[in-house]
Amino acid sequence: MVDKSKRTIDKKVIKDLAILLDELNLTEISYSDGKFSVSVSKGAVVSHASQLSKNEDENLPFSDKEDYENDPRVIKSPMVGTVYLQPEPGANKFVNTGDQVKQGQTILIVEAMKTMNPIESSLQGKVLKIFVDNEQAVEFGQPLMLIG
Amino acid sequence: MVDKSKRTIDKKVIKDLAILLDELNLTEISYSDGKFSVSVSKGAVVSHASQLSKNEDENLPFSDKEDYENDPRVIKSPMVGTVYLQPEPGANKFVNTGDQVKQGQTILIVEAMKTMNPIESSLQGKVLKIFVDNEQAVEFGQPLMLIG
Amino acid sequence: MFDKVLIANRGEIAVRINRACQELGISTVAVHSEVDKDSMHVRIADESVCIGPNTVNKSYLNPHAIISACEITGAQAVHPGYGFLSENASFAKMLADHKLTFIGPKPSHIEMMGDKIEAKRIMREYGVPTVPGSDHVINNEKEALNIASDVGFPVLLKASAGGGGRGMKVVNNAKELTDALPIIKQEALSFFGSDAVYIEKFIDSPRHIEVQVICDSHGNYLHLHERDCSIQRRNQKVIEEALAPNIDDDKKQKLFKICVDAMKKMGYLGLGTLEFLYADNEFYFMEMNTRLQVEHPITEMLTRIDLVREQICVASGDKIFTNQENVKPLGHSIECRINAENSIDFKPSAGKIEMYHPPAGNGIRLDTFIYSGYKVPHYYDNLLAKLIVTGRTRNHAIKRALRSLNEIVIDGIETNIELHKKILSSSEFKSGAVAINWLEKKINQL
Amino acid sequence: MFDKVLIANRGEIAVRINRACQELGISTVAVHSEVDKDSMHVRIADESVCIGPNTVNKSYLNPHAIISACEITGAQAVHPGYGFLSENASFAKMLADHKLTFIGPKPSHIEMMGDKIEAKRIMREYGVPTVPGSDHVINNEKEALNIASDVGFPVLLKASAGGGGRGMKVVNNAKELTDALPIIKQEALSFFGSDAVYIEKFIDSPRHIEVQVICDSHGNYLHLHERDCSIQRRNQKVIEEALAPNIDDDKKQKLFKICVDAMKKMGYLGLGTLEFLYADNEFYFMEMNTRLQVEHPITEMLTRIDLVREQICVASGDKIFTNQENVKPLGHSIECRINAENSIDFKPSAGKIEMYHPPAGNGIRLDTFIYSGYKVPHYYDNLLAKLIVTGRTRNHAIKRALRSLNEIVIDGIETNIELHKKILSSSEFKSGAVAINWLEKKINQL
Repeated sequence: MVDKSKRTIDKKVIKDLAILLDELNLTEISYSDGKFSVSVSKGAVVSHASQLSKNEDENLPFSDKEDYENDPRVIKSPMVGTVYLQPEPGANKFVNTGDQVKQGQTILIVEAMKTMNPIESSLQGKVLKIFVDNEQAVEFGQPLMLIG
Repeated sequence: MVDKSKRTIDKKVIKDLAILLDELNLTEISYSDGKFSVSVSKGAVVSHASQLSKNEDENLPFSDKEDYENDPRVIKSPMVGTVYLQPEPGANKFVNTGDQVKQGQTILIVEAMKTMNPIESSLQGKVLKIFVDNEQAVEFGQPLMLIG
Repeated sequence: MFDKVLIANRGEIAVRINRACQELGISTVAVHSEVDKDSMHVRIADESVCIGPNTVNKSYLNPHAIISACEITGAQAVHPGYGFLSENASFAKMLADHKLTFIGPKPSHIEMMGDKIEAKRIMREYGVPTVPGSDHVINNEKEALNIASDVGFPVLLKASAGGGGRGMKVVNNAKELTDALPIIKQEALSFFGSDAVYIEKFIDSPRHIEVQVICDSHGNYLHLHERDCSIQRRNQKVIEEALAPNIDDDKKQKLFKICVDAMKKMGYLGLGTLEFLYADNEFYFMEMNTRLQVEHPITEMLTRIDLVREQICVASGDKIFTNQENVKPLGHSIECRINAENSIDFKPSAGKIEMYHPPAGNGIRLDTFIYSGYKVPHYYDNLLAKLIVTGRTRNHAIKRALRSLNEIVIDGIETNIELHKKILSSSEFKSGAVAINWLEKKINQL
Repeated sequence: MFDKVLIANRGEIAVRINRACQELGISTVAVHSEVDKDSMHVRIADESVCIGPNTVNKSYLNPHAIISACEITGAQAVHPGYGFLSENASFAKMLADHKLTFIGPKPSHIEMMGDKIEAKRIMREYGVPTVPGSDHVINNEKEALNIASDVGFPVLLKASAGGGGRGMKVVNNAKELTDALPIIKQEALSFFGSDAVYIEKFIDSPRHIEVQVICDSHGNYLHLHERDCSIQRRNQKVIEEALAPNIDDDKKQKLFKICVDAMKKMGYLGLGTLEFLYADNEFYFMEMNTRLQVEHPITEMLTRIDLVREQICVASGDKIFTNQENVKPLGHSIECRINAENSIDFKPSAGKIEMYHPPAGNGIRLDTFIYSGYKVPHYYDNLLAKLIVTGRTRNHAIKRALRSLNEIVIDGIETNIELHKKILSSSEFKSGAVAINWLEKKINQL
C-alpha cells in the first residue's frame, strides 16, 4: 500500500512547477520537502525556440492566462472585440465580483465591428474573478470571468 | 524482498513521466519520494544533427574504427598516405599476424609525396590484427595494427 | 505609408509579408487560430490576436474577426496573402466600409475576375487571346453544335459552376457532343446545383505560362515577365520556373504588351497574374489571379524587385519605383514547393519537426515558417517551405536546386523532397518545356 | 574542367567552395583535423581525409599532408580558400611540381604581392596610386628626413617586418622623426629580428576601399567594382558593404581602369583584391590579396556573378563567361561577420550550439558551417557565419540586415550579433562613409 502510493506521480505538483518555471523564466527547479522531492528543468531547445518570439505572452493583455486556460469554471470570449462591463456609459456593471449569476444571464458585452454582442454566462455560480477591464480589447478564447 | 521490489522497474511511472515531459515541453524530470527515485530526460538535438551527414563513417576505408579508436594497443598512422606492407614488391611482409614485434621495429611503410616513411612499432608484443591492406590509402590517425 | 498592417494569413506567406513590413518600418499584427499560437508568423509579428478556433471558417476565413482585430489593434490596412480571403471581393468592400485599406486590387476587379466566364469575355474584349468557345452559357444542342464546329473539334464541355476536374468532358465530334450534352448537364446539376454548361476548344497537353503584372495608382502598368508553372499534380503547382524555357521571345513580348494594355484598360491596381495555356506557339488566357501568388519569389529573384514591398507601397498610394525599361530579368530561377506529404503516396504528414536545417549559400532562398520543434498542425494546407534557387543558366539552377535538396534536413514528418529530386533529375524536365499533364503521366516512372 | 577538387580549408569557406564544386559537377574531397571530423565541411563533401591533429601547423597548414591527401584520393586541383595556405607561394609551387592545379594565381604573383614593399613598388610602376614614401628600406637619418620632407609630415615610420600595429609610429616633424628613428629601429630589431624600417605618408582616418578583379588565361581582365570594409576592430573587418557610399563615381571608374590595366600588365590569373586607403578623395594602394576573400559574397550579390564558380572555371582554363560591359551591380549589399565572441568584451566563445535557426526571406544569404548540436572547437578562428543582405538601396539593406539579425537564433555560445545591431542602428553608420578607426573609437558609445 505504502509502496504503491509512493510511486503514484503527483502530476499536479510537476505541472505547477513547470508553470512556475515558465513564469519565472527558470531552467530548473528542484523542490524537496522531507521525504518528497521533485525537480523540473527545461533545456535548450524549447526555451530557445521561444526566443524566436519577440511578443510572447508578455504582450497579451492579461498575465494570468496560463492559470485559467483549461479551467472549466472560466467563461471565455467567443470573439475578438472590445469588452463593455456595463450596458451604457454611467450605468451599473452587469455583474460585480461576488455576485451570484444564473446560466444565460448577460455578464458583459463584446463589441465587434460596431455590433454589441451580449455575452451570457454558460454557468451558474458566484463571480470569483473578472479578468477584463471595461473597454479592454479581447481575443478569441480569452478568459473573461471565473464563475464558481 | 523490499530491495528486490525497489529494483523492479515500474514502467508505467517512467511512461507517465515521459508523457509529462513532452506535454510540458521539459527536457528532464527527476522525481524521488523517500526511497523511490526516478529521473527521465530527453535530448533531441544531437542525434538529429548527425543526420546532416551523408558520408559518415560508412565511407571510411575500415569499418571497425570505433572499436579501436581509443585502444592503447593500436599503432595509428602518423600521416596521410599509402601503406606498403612489404619493403618492395615481391618481398616478404614486414610483419604478419601472430608475429612478435619489438619496440622500434619497422612494421610497414607509409608513402607520402613519393617519400617512403618507415613506421616503427611504439609497442612490444604480438601482432594481433593488421587493419590495413597493401597499397591502401590511410588518413592521419587511422589504426594500422593492434599489438598485444 | 501605413504605420500598422494586419496580416490576415498564416504559414510561410504570413512570415514573408511580415518581413516586408518590418523592412518598410511598418508594425505588424498577426492573427491566428488557437493551434497557431506558437506559429512563426505569430512569433515574428509585433502584435498578435487570436481570432478563433482551428477551423478556417471560424478564424482565417472570418471577416468579422479580422476586422475586429484591426479595430482593437489600430491596424490601418490588411494584407490577405494568398488563399483565405485574398480574392473575396465582399471582404475587400467590408474593409473599405471600415476605412481600412485592402492590400490588393479594387473589389470590382476581384469580382470581375472571380467569374471565370465573365473574366474571359472581358479579356477577349481587351484583346487578350482566350481559348475559343462560347463566352456564355449554351442554351441548346443546336447552339452547342454551332459553336463546336466554329472552334473545331475536339472541344471541352464544361459545367459553368464546375471545378476540380469534375463536370468536364472532351468530345471529338458532333455525335459525341450530342450524346454527352445531356449527361454533362445532368452531372452538373447534381454536383453543382446548376445545369449551365459552356464549350471551349480542347487544348491538348498545353503548358501553363503566366504573366506577372504590377500597377500603381499613378498610371504605371508594368509586366514582370513570365513564369512557367507546368509541373503540376492534381491541378496543384509543384515546381515553377522563370523565365519559361523554349518559347520565342517575340511571342512573349507581344503577350506582355497585350497584358499591360489590358491592365491599363481595366485601371488595375496592385499585383496580378494572368494565367495562360500555351500550345503550338499560341497563348490562351485561362484566368487572372488578383493577388500575390505562392510562386512570386522566382520573379523577385530574376528582376530583383521585392513584389510584396511594392505591393504594399502601391496600396498605400506610392508610385512604382522603377519603369518597364529597367525591369531586366537576369539568370534562371526555380521554386520547389516542399509539402508535408509522402513522396510516393502523397499522404499528408502533420506532426512535430524534430530537426530543421535549411540549405544555404549563393543563389538560395528558403521561405518557410517551420523551425526545429515546431508542430505542423493538420488543420491547414501542407506547404512547409519554398526552396527558391537562382542560377546563371537553367542548367545551373537545376544543379543548384539539387544540391540544396540534398542539404535540407526536415526530420520528424514526411516531405516530398524526394519527388523534387526525381523531377529535377529527369531528362525530360532538363530538356525543358514539358506540359501540365507530364508529371501525372510520368510520376511512377521517375 | 576538373573531376575532383580537394578543398584545403575548413569552416564556412570550405562549405562555400564545396557547394560551388557540386554545382559544377565536380566531386569534392574535404580534409580535416581530428576535432573537425563532424564539421559541416566534412559532412557535405563527397570524400574526406583526416590530415592531422588539431593544431593548424600539423593539419590545415601542412602542405605534405594535403598533397598526400590529393594523391590518395586522386584530386586534380586544390582550392585553398582564404587564410591557411591560400597565399603560400611555395605550396602553390609544390602543387605544380606534383601536377596538381592550385586554384589561384601563379606562384610568382603570390610571392610578388606577399612582399609588401615590393608590391607597392611594382604597383607604383604600373601606375597604381600608392601611399607616398620610401619604396625601399631607409638607410639613415638623412635619407629619412629627405623622404619625409618630400611626402610632407606627418609620416609613418614602419618596421618592414612589422605587423599587427607593432613597430609603427606617427611623427609630425623633423625633430620627432630624428628622435623616433633609433627607437623604432631598436623596437623592430627586438620584436621582429630586423631593424629595417621604411617611411610612408600618414593618412589620417582613411576608409578601406577594395577593388575585386577576376582574370582568365584568355586575356580577359575584369573588375567587379568595389567594396567598403571600413568597419573594423583590431584590423579585422566586421562589416563590409558594396558599393562604397559617398564616393564620386568618376573617381571610382578611373581607379577600376588603373586596376584592370595593372592586372593586364602583370598577366594576373584568377581572383584578386586590391586594397586601398581612401581619404580626401584620393585612393592609396595598400596591398593586394591574391585569393578569394571572406567578403566576396557582397560582390556576388550585386553582380550576380558566382565568384567561386568563376575562380574554379578560370583555374581550369575556361574563359570568363561575361565581359566588363555586362557587369552591372544592382542594389546595395552588406555583410555582417558573426563571430563566436562576446559583444562587449570580445572574449571568444567556443562550445556547443544548442539551437541554430537562420534568418531567411528575400535578399538574405547566410553562409555558415554551424548547425544545431555542433560543437565549435576552440582551435580555429571565431567566424561562425556571414549574414549577407541585399536591398534596393543602402537604407533598405540596413533595415533588412537588422530584421535578419533579430530573426537569427544561435544559442549555447556567445556571438557578436548585438554589436552588429548597434553598428547598423547608429546614425553615423547610416549616414555612410565612416573611417577605419570609427568603430574602435565609438565602440563603447554605441
